[in-house]
Amino acid sequence: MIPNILTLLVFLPLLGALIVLTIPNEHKNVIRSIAGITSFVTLIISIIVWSNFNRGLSGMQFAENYTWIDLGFVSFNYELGVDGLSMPLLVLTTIVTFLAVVASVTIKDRVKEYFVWMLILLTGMLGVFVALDMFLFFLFFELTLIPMFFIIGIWGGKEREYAAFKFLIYTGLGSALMLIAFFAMFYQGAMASGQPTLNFLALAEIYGNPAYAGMISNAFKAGLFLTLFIAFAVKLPIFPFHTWLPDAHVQAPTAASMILAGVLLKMGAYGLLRVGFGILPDQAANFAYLIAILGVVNIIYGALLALVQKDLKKLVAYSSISHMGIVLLGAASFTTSGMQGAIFQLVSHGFIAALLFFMVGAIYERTHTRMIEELGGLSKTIPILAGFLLAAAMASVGLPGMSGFVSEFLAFMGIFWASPDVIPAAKTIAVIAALGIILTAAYLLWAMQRTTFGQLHQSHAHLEDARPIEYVPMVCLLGLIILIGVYPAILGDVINTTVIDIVSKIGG
Amino acid sequence: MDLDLYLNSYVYVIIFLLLGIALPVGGLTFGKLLRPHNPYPDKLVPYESGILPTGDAQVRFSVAYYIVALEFVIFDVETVFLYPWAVALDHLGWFGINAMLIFIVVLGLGLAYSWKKKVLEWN
Amino acid sequence: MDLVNMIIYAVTVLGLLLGAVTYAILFERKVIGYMQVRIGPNRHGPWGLLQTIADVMKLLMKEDIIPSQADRKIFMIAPIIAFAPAYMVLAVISWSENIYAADLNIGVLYFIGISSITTIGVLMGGWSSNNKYSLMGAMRAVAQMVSYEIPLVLAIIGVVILAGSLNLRDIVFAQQDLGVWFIIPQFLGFVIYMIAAIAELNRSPFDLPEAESELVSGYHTEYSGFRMAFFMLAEYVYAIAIAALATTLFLGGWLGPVLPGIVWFLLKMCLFMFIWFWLRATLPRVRVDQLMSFGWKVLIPLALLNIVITAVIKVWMG
Amino acid sequence: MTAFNADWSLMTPEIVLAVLALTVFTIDFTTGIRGKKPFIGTLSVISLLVTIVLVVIFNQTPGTIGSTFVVDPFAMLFKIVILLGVALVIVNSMSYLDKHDDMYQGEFYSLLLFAALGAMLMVSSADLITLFIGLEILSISSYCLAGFRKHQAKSTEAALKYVILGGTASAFILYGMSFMYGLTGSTSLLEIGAAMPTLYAQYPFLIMMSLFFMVAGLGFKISIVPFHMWAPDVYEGAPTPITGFLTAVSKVAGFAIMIRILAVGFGGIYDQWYFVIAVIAALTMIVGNTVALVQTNIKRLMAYSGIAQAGYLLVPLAALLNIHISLSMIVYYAFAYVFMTLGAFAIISYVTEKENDEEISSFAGLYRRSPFLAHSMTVFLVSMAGLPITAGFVGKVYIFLGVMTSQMVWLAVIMIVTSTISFFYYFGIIKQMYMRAPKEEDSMLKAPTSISLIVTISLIGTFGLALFANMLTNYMNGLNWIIL
Amino acid sequence: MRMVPITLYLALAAILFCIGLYGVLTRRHLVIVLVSVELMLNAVNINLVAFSSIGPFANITGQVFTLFVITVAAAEAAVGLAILIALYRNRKSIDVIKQDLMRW
Repeated sequence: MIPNILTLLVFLPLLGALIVLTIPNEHKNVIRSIAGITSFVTLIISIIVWSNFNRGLSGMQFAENYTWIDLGFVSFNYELGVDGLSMPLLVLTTIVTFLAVVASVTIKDRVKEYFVWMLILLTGMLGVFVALDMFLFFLFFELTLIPMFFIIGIWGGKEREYAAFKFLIYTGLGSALMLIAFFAMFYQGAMASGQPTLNFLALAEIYGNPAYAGMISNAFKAGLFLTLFIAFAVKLPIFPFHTWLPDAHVQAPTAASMILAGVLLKMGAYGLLRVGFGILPDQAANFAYLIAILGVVNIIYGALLALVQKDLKKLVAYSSISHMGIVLLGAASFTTSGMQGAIFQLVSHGFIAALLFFMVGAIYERTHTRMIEELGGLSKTIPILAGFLLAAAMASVGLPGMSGFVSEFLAFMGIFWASPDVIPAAKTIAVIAALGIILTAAYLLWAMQRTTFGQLHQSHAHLEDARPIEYVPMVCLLGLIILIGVYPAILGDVINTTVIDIVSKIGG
Repeated sequence: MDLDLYLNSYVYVIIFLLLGIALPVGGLTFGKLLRPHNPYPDKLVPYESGILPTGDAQVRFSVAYYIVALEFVIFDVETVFLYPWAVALDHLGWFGINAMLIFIVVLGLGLAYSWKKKVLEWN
Repeated sequence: MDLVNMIIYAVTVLGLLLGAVTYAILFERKVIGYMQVRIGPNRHGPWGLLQTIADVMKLLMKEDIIPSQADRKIFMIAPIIAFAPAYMVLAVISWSENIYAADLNIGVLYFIGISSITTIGVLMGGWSSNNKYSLMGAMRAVAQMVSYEIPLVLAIIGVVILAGSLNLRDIVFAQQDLGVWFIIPQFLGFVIYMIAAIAELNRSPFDLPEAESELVSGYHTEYSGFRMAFFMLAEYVYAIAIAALATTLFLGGWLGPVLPGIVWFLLKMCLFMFIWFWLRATLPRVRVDQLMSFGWKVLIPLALLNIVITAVIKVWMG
Repeated sequence: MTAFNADWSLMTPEIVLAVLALTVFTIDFTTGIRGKKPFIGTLSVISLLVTIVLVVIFNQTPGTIGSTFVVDPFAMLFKIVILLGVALVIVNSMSYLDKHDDMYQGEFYSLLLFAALGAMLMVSSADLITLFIGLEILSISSYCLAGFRKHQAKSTEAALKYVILGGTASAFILYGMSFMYGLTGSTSLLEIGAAMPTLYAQYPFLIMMSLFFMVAGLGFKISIVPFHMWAPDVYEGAPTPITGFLTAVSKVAGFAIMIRILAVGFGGIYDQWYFVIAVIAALTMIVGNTVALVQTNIKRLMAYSGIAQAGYLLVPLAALLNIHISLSMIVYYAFAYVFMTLGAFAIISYVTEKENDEEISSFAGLYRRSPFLAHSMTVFLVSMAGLPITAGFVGKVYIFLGVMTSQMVWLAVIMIVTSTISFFYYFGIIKQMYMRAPKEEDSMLKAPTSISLIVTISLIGTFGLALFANMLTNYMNGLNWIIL
Repeated sequence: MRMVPITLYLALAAILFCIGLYGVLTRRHLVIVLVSVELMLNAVNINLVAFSSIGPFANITGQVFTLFVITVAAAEAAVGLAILIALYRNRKSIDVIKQDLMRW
């Protein structure tokens, strides 16, 4: 094993970014290949980590721990580690990013800058998933803002600046809340235990230790959890904090949309699970009902809005909101299967949304329109692209044999069998949520019906079908979707131990 | 006792002040009884060598005046430091000399500077 | 009871002062007359002794004209502001060992501080007249007075160092103790003081502000009658005050053999007055640029040098 | 008399700087008043560097000169910040002065050196008189510098506003000080501090009033709300490097004495006033950040940003923390602040001069015209916004952590929400640089060496302070900051 | 002789200070504004001197302070006037209201 492999993983893209910086602007292909190689190597490393990951352990693996900034009363540490929760997301990140980099061949303008930001973004995202110190986590979390701002703002659509600023401010405010919650948590933890620490695991122990329960009131914990929940809800995004998402997704360039939907949203979910559920499981259980309801609202609300969208990309964006509801639902159930479903959904949606956005991007590149009514009959001119689009939509709907089915199934099962102590009307919720899934099927199928089939638009008669390079993301993503769909254990055995660990904390 | 003397001295000052004001006021009031009072416009015209004055007299002056005023303000205030120092020199000894030498050198530099900037030249 | 005595003293000083000014003017005219081989005033009274009194009477009965364009209030109070300080500074002069009024421990500072107010009176008079000559005269007067105030003040510091006090009486006593008048150890200071004092007083050869060949009558061109008289009075009172100060600082005040202190004091003052009249009769007027640069470039550096030398010697000697 | 046998070597850096400043001044006027004098600029920078070294050498061991002049780590660190800041300002000014023949070069540099001297004196003083003298040396030099482009109406107007309000502020400070003196019979902060608790019990009203006057006056100097109204005007009118000087150096120095007065003089009655400071800090952050949103002039924008930053710097003072921890935060942020602000100002002064336009739009398309400047500016702006991985981020999180542990959550919330709002205007500049086309195509900017030098130093500072923050924080941990 | 109570001096200083502040805030002529600032500083001087001679802890320090205040006031006035002249040359006016090149 390579020592400090996580550090290598996180900072390799940054190194790549530095190398890209030294290359003159003109050598666009060199820049592209370096970026591609960097992200590919990162992917390989993440797979090495994945394969060396000990499935039987619930704790942190590949841990690294150094003191970074010693402030006297507390220190900001450089602490990394992965467990079953972060492991799949880590790999998801590297895969989606690599594919996004590949998909970025369409970027023709200011290539160097673009890839520099892309690689910095990758570092930020990876950092979020491996950081165990609150400060470090926050640092990486914030670090993702800047590249995304640039990518949306420079290479985005017509309303790119507006979207970029909206993204920046919304998620910035979210992070602000997060920081408040983090430090309040730190302070109370330090007061109670006498050990000032910013480490997630140490804090989880302090907050879970009944000896300190007297010092840490339930009301405080409840407030803390709600703050954290709102903070991550912005990123996730949860109704009513979601309004930045459609703008950002629609305006972002294809690759950025892939990453946004594929990874950035997962950071919110990850944070919620890692901090909210990980440190304050009892509060999570207390609020499970609320979370579940919000999850249902997300599903239905996202689906309803998706139903009325005329813009295909917006439709996909709203479908993301809808699908994130499933994550909430699964997590809120506090059953092993529900939690598994949530994590499955994170990964699965990461791939599906990435594929969907890629397809929409690829079609837009050819037809120069995203309006559903202006598209139509694409299967006649570009059958392959249309086929993949359809496949992605099917995956999104939750067709059996694809990853979406597995995750939705697990999540619904979880919520259905949720303990009535945790969620009183679990079955009703499950039923309503299931209705949402029907809505999902409705809008996606309807949209597909109008785009891939139907009347071919005159100007779209002669379009170029998939280019070789485009097969890479398409095939990889679809392959992964199907792989998880038919062989869920590949994911399941990584996450199981951790999931059981989380769920057991509240005795569920 | 000391304080009495001290305050008495200032009573003197006030008496002198009042007298200094009373004399001109009194003189002028008394003079009113004696002097004629017969103004007419031509008499009240400002004197300008016998011809009618042109323009307002309260014009702006050459900037040199301002600069002299500024220089004066600075130097005059610097002397404020020299007086207490001069009185206390007995107690200060060489320390005082050194301190004031520094002060005077800086002051002298300032003077040299304004000299060089031709502030001290009159047009 | 005290207060009555004080007032009596002050009134006496004022009366004597007016008399002194009256005859100082006559003295000046006579001195200059003889120097120019003229007789000077000789019609009123024997030897012209009533000449000035006649002048004052005349001025008293002259019409008081306030120009229509003048700034009335300022125009009216300007002479008062010019006169009062010149008279006030006399409060601290100790005429002899026993004849003195205010025994201020900051006498020198008081003198310098109050006497500068005269400048403001001059400026107010010149400005409020709304006359070009007046204004020019006032500006010149002010520029000159402020420029020479610095060497004047700096020159006195030498004396203060030697005496170790700002009290005018203590300064005289210090000269008594030292056994020598400060004019000897402070000769450089004395010279600077004399030159600066003449310029302060706007007296010849530094009488540019009222150079009659250029500016009619300077800042009080528009003044007539008794108001003008007060400007004149202020000038002479100020001259007397400066002479008194010089006497105290450099010539040992009332010190002197045989004769009573006050006589010595007055004699020394008369000497200064005489020197000023003498200079007026002999020296031509300097040019304005010479005047300014002389003050700043020669007198101030010299005065600073004088301070340094004096201080070093004083500390050296213990 | 302690002044006679005091250990004057403690003052070596100040004395040396004074001598060097006077030397620079003398060389300047003996070589003729006008003309370009790059060597004087170089000499000034060298003087400052020499002084920094001397500060490091001579201020290591704490000591006092007759309880008026103290040398302690607090003073030392602030001196280093100040001197570093002034050195950067001078380097920045060198290229600025090159383009403006109407400015006297030598005077400019010597005034800056005197200002640095005043600031040094100020942060080392433990006596109201010394403190006031230092403050005024700094202020008066600043007034002159603000109006240095005397043929430009804006510059003189700025200077005049500065003089009048600065003078008023001085009067406020002095009025407060006069009561402190009157009630304690001493101008020594140490003695005032010792007497404070009993004094407060006797005359609570007078003490609070004098505190109010001092805070108001010092608040003027460091432009905290509601005493900030002068700042934007002055900053806009002043020559750009001087704007940098005022926002960075002058403000940091003002902070230092405010802290000294509050901590040493009024430390005993901390409970009585911390809340006022907290409210002021909150207002400062809110007003600074929100009004900055509507600015179109880059210098005004930076002025409001500076006001907001002053609010952040004020926060640790208001938080009920151990004074040593508060000071660590303030010093850390001061370092970060100086680097990022002066780096930004170097670029601002260069770009606005080139464009002859101080609107934000003059930055349009900078990425194409000078990638280096655009990227560096981005770093500085990001740092000011408090985003990773910059010194501003670490500093802000540090302060934030502190204020959270003091349980003034409302203040923390205001701090972080307003800094999120600040993204709007900081990224607005970034938007201009990267997302807007330059006014004329192919108008490449070639930054002169001096600008590149400052920018590089500031970049190193901004990143270095973040990545190797430990070097500074380890030093600061357990320091005995202030001689109490 | 009876002493003048210190409160009277303080009241005088306070009044002067307020007059000065009022002048700074309301007067339009810049010279008067500068003079008002000086007035405020002089109020401080009165305070200091009063405390120095009849304050609860009377000592000489206050007078020393006063000297410094006077000096600084002079320097400030000098700089202020110099700037005023420069401004007048640029704008041909020293009216506060007209100094409005910069507004927020």
